[in-house]
Amino acid sequence: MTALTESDARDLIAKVLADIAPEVDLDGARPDGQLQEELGLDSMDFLNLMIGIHDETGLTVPERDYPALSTLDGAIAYLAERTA
Amino acid sequence: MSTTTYREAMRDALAAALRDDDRVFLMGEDVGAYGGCFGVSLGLFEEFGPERIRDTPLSEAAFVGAGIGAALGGMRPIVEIMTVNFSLLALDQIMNNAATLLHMSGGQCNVPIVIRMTTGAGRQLAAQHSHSLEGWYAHIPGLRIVTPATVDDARWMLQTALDDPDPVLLFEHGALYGAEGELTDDLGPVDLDRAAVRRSGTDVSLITYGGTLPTVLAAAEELAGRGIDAEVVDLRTLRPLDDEAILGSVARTHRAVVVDEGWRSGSISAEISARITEGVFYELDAPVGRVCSAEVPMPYARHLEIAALPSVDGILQAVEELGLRG
Amino acid sequence: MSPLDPAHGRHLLEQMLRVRRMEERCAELYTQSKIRGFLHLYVGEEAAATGVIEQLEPEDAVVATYREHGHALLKGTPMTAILAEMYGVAEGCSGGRGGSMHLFDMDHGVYGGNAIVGGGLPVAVGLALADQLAGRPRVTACFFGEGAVAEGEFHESMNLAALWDLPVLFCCENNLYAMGTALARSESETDIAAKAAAYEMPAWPVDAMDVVAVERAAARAVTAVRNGGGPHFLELRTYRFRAHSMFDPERYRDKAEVRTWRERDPIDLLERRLRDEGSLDDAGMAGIEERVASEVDAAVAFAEAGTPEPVETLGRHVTSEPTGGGVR
Amino acid sequence: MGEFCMPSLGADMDEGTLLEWLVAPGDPVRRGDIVAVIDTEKSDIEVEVFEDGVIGELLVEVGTTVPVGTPLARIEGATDAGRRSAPTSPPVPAPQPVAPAEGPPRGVATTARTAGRVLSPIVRHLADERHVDLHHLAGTGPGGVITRRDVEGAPRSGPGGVAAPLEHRPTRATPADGRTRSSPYARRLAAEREVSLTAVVGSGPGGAVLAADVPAAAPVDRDAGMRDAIARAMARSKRDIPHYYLQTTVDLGVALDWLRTRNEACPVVERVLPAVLLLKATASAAAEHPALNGWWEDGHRPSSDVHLGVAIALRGGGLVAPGIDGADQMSLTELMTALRDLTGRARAGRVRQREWTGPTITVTNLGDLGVDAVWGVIRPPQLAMVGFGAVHDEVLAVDGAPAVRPVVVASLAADHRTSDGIEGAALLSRIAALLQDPDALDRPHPHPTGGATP
Repeated sequence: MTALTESDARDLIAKVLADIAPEVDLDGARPDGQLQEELGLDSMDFLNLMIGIHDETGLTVPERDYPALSTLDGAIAYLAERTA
Repeated sequence: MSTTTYREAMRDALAAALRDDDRVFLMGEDVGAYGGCFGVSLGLFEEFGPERIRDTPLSEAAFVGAGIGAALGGMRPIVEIMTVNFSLLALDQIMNNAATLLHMSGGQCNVPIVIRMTTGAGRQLAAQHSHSLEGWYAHIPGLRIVTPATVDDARWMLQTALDDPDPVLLFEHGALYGAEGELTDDLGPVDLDRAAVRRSGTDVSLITYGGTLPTVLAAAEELAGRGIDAEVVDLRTLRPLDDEAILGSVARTHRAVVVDEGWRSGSISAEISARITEGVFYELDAPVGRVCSAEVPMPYARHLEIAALPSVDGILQAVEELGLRG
Repeated sequence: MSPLDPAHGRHLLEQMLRVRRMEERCAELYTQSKIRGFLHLYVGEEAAATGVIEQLEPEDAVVATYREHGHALLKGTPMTAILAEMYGVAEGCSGGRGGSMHLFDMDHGVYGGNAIVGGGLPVAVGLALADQLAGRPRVTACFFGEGAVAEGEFHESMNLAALWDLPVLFCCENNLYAMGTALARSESETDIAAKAAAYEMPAWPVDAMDVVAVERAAARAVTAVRNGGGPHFLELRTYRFRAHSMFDPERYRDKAEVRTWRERDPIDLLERRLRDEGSLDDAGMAGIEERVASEVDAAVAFAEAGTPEPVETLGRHVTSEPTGGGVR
Repeated sequence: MGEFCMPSLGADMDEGTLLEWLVAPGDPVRRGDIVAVIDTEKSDIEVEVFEDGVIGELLVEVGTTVPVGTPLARIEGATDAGRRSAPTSPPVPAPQPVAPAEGPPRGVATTARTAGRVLSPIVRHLADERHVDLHHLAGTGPGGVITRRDVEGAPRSGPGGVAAPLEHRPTRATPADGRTRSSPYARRLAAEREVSLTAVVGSGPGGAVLAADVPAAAPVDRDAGMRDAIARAMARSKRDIPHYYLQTTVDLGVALDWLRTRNEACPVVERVLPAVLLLKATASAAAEHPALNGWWEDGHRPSSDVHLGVAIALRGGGLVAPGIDGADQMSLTELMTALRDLTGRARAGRVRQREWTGPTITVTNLGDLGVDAVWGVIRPPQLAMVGFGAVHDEVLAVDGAPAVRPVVVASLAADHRTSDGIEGAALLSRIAALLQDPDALDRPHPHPTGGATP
């Protein structure tokens, strides 16, 4: 697993989301807002995001960690930390 | 190019035809010594004499019929009827003979006659001298109905009409006689099967003929000032209609307003509107609009006559009703 | 009364019989639905057209009415072409477009049956005007019934022809009834010749049950017209034996009146005279009848064998073909 | 020899556009094969054939819009027997103006049905004015055509038989017959650009769509077209279906604990969402309650199979509710896979015909949006809609002591014509019970459990 900088993590999320919800605008989302609300994602989308991250990085995010990924900032930090 | 009036252009056309062909003669009420009710034939009597510039009694049926007979007998008569309202006295001859003889004789009797008459209002001549009945005549198979609207057409349509082996009714709008315009000196015979686009445009087709052409052109200029680019189609010939030109224009602009000094009901404008819907329905972005004369016998009083006739404002409003705003 | 030239007399008789027998056959064919539309028969009036047209030259013009079968035949249109026209087939003299009321034949100067009462007169005036302008010594004979005298076109045409001295011979076939309206019920002045004379043209009445009288009057008039004498007017007093057209219950006249006129049947009159003058015997008469019958038979056979014009060419003859050709 | 016809894919579908042929002449097909893609106002739909045979002549070109019932292709060698042996074909949710007790298989138009669709302008107008549902009106005219008299004599479908006041006509000029007022040129342009006119707001007189109003490309239009479709379906539902409502609060403590454990033990791709438990429980319960599972098509048509509709919100607005056939028979993993696939395709606008028309009961889950409960509007011709709000913690009395438990409010909207409250209550109770035994729920063929009822 390669280490991700915060910038890499953000790009990864953007890339995965592009497949799940092509219309979402990551730049328009508040970084500290609830990801699901900011981007209009539902639980299926969120699960697909997790799957996408797994596919891209091999990283498995356990369900118990989901709260840490509930904001964009949180998700970026989590990914950077977990891949470090 | 030279500047002349519609009246002079028509007179030049008559003189040229009389000079070029011995079979041509002009007959009608006061065409000779008087010089024509509207002065069109002024001077021709002196040049061509009473046999070829032939004053007739007030017998429209007889002298129109005589023109038909003379045409059958090999001549090329030009018959002048003072106004279209008077032509109704000769309607039997025009309809039952001129238009019909060729067909009911199985193609034997063609009638190469040209019948000229004044049409239209605008001169306070009231209800028996002012109507526009050319659309009526255009109903009749066997006739060609032409409506010169420009100086060039006044000068150059007559020869084509005389060359036609069949009857041609030529309607001269009374308000046009004094109109000045540039005459193309050597234009030569006009193709009477073709309408003319007098102004190209992309937003709406204004389709008209004869006396309302200047009104329509003025309306088109006004529209241009409002950012609406109108195309002006001068039909020139009401029968046969140049479908290709009409439908082609509407197919380009997707909107049409027909301007016709005749009454709306059962009019040539109705016919054109029907052909547009038949031919280019799926090109239409708005219902076909019409600007016609009010359905009253033409009144004498100036303001009422103006109110009864197609106007620039009426055309602008019709265009607006198509949903076109500059 | 001086005797008729026998050969000419027999010729006149045969001409009248051709018209009579043709029309009798037409009536029969009408009942068989072979001929449709209106069919106006000339039976009884044959002497009028026969006498006038006998005096015309081949190049002279005839303008007639819807009761014009005889005029066309006498002017030279073949009986075959006339019958074919009534059958509505392409071989008809008007190509099947005209029918009984509109026989046209330019080759023989037949400018048509005009079915608008009075409508042919201005055209005849115009034909004469063309002749005058072109300097042609042609005569235009214009036939019309006395009903036309009530039309404005009659008066306008009389005036114009007289005003311009046009070479036209007006032949008013006065059979006393405009369809069903007796002359006296439609005209304040029943002397039709007098009306014409008021337009300053020579005009006189003629006993048109007597073909010889008609011929004599026509000879005088045609010669005058041809020689620049201006229009002339013959009031040909005649009678229609049959109904106005095939559908006519004839409520407007007595059978006795018809019987009286039939006693002066123009064909009988001439036949009697020729027999009286020793110019015709039974064999001669039989020979005429036989020739006429075979001509009629041949004409009917010709019409029966005619070919209907294809519907595809319906639009023809609305405008002239060289330039137009289509429906205008 | 048979015909493959433009199917009616919903009560509000009068015509469809053939987008794509997936077969060519000469291809053998079996009943159920997907043979074409049809564009409706809602979605591109893959449509299946109902006969065995060989594809013969293709009768309609791609891009053509044709009325429902129009033959699209011939099928050679199709037998009547083959046509009859289609018992598993779901009943036709499409309108059946002339109500045969046993309708023809879906997609095979009959003359009567086609004729019934020929509606004269006066009939449409009258029906609109009088709120007469033409879909349920038998025509007495030639070939079953609905006549003016039929409409005049028909019961009004408004409340109490009294004509409802005329609805406010929106700017979007779409009369009740679904036809948009537009210029002919605009209509033609819209067809060329594959734009639905119903989606376009007109600037012309009376809101007529003019050429300038027709956008250059299609994408924005489907939403509005769908909005209209939803509007019609929901209005029809509220007009025709006498709803009753029940709710219960379900303890999810056991189920969610079970699920957490399960998901931790498996790869991320095999994780199951809580919603899947709710779907499975609903499907299983519905199988046992045919009064609430099936259709109303000229009478009650209960179904023993469960084709579970799932309301899926689309990005940018709009809602579709395609179904998962046999949801009650699936394991949770299978159901999760099916749900993921269906959601993806629905959002891509590629729903299959059977998924569209098949559902026998639908679940709407607004849990992600945090609402407590949802009161659904039944999707005609179905009989019930089960709704779930957000899973949230509540203090419950557990074994006589207060305890904080995760709960969800389950609600039921049901058609009173086919069921009464007691049956509805039984269904909700059953759902709640099933959710207390997740292991059983995960088994492909769950058996009734005697679980506790909250």
